[in-house]
Amino acid sequence: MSESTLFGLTAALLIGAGLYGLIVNPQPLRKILAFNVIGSGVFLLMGSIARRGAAFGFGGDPVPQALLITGIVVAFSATALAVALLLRLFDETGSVTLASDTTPKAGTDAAHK
Amino acid sequence: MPEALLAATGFELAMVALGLVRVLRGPGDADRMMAAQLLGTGGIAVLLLLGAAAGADAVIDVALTLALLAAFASIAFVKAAPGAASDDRAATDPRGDAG
Amino acid sequence: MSLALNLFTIVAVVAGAFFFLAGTVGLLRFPDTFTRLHALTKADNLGLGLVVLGLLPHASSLLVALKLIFVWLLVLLASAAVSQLIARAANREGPRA
Amino acid sequence: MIIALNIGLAVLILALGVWTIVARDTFAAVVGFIAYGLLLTLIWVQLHGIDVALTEGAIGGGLTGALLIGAASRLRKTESKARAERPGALVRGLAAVVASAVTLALVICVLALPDPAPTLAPQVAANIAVTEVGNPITAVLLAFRAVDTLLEAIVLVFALIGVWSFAPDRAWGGRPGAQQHVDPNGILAYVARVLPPIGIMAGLYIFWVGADHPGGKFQGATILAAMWLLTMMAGLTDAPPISRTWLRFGLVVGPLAFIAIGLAGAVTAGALFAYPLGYAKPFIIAIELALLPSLALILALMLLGAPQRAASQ
Repeated sequence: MSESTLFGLTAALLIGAGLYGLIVNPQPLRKILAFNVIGSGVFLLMGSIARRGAAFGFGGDPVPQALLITGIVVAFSATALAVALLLRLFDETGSVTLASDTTPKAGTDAAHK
Repeated sequence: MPEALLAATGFELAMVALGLVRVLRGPGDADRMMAAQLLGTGGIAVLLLLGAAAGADAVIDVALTLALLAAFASIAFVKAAPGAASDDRAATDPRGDAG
Repeated sequence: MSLALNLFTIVAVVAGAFFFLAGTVGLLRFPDTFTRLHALTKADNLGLGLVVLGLLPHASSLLVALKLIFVWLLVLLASAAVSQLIARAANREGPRA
Repeated sequence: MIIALNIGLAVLILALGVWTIVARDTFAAVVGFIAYGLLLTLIWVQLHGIDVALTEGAIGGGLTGALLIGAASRLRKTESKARAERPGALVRGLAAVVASAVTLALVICVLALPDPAPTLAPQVAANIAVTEVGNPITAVLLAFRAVDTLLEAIVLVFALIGVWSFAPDRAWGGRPGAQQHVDPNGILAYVARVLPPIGIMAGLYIFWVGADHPGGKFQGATILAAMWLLTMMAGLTDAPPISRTWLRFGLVVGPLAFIAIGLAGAVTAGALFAYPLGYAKPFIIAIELALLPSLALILALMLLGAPQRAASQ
């Protein structure tokens, strides 16, 4: 098995694990972590596909590799934004629960939270 | 020669994997952070060996980056740990100077 | 000459691997936070130092060799500082078994 | 031998990924995620993406780790309450089914990938000489797909504005992060004095070699940002109030220079984001030089978060 297939399959499993965590973990910070696991799985899948495109002395297709670099930086900025939102929610309410979203009134609240 | 280096890489990687058990077991935050620090150093060793086995000099730059940022997460941990604000007193405290 | 250098590399890398083993065993088996920290920082940096030493003869240029040494010095600085800071944090938290 | 090594890496990263999801303690999960970033860096090296490995090592292990550790420590009190909200067995079972289905679909896709794989490598190899840079990734980022890179820089600026917008009214325009009280003769202050000069040199080096070897502005800027943050965490410098003009200028100088050179291409080279023949490399370096301080400022300020103190404090 080539390393691109091996890590491609690894990526598929990581995406699955991250998706499960995103749905099941009630804490927002854990959801952010799970989302990062999904994200890195997607990156890894793209990287393994890039590796298959190795040619002309390049170790992999440089176009997806370059896009991966921008992707990793943007993923960090999205994580920072989510964490900032979460910390503000904590400062404001003293809790970070998402549970109140199930009641109708708080549900409308959630839209601008 | 590359085969021997790859064998050493595999061994280091196994050590890194064993060190992970400490991340899982804890029990304190400091223990987990410590294990992450060991992983950082072990990871740098793995990188250097991999780079030497493959003859890729650019891998050393990756190791350099990791070495520069190795302390970063740990310092963030120390600053964020409860009671971190009392750090300036800890230095004059005889207990704090013991190290 | 090349054989002697290869032998040197293997000896140094294996010695480095031994110190990594020692550090890992210490991290896993020592009874409390501070002893674990001790095992980790001593063995670990010696381990990386020996690996770097072993790889030096195979560096393709002087710059690469200097970078290898530089990586080790950076890790030494970082882990010396961090281990002290972690020990202080553990001191506040109280050592755990 | 190398296959066994790769399988070991795959098994380890899967174990860490699962640990990040299932760990009881959030802090433990975050430390697991830092180790996960380290392994991912090793895997990128194995996939021959040294540029990607550099980025992942700098951002995934360093900055994201510090960000999440800070957040996990602050939110620790909320944990036991949130744990009680764990969904029931039905939801968990459904989630497992959905996640397994997605994984299965992806596995089938991975195994069914076309052979030989489609690749843009020939086009890059054919045209890289025109750009005069030696690193194909840099050629893609700043010549062939320059619009993507520009939009990414703009996304980063917007994300920072988003982070800032979470500031309470009284702190608007003020300093982000808490004030640091650190012993000026302590070990942390010592590291923060010794490491940054070395780190700035290394960051500029990584930035500079990016034209011909793995490296570049993103990786260099991350290291520079980390060094600046280090001096702040050690209390040697304070975070600047976000209303400062120099700061705002520094944030946008990179994207603005990028747009200006891109528009100039319409006049001098006949197309947006095209470079006049023979002058590609100077323009590429000019854009990278302008982006470097912007990216470093943005990354550092994003990690610091929303302003918390009024500017006068």
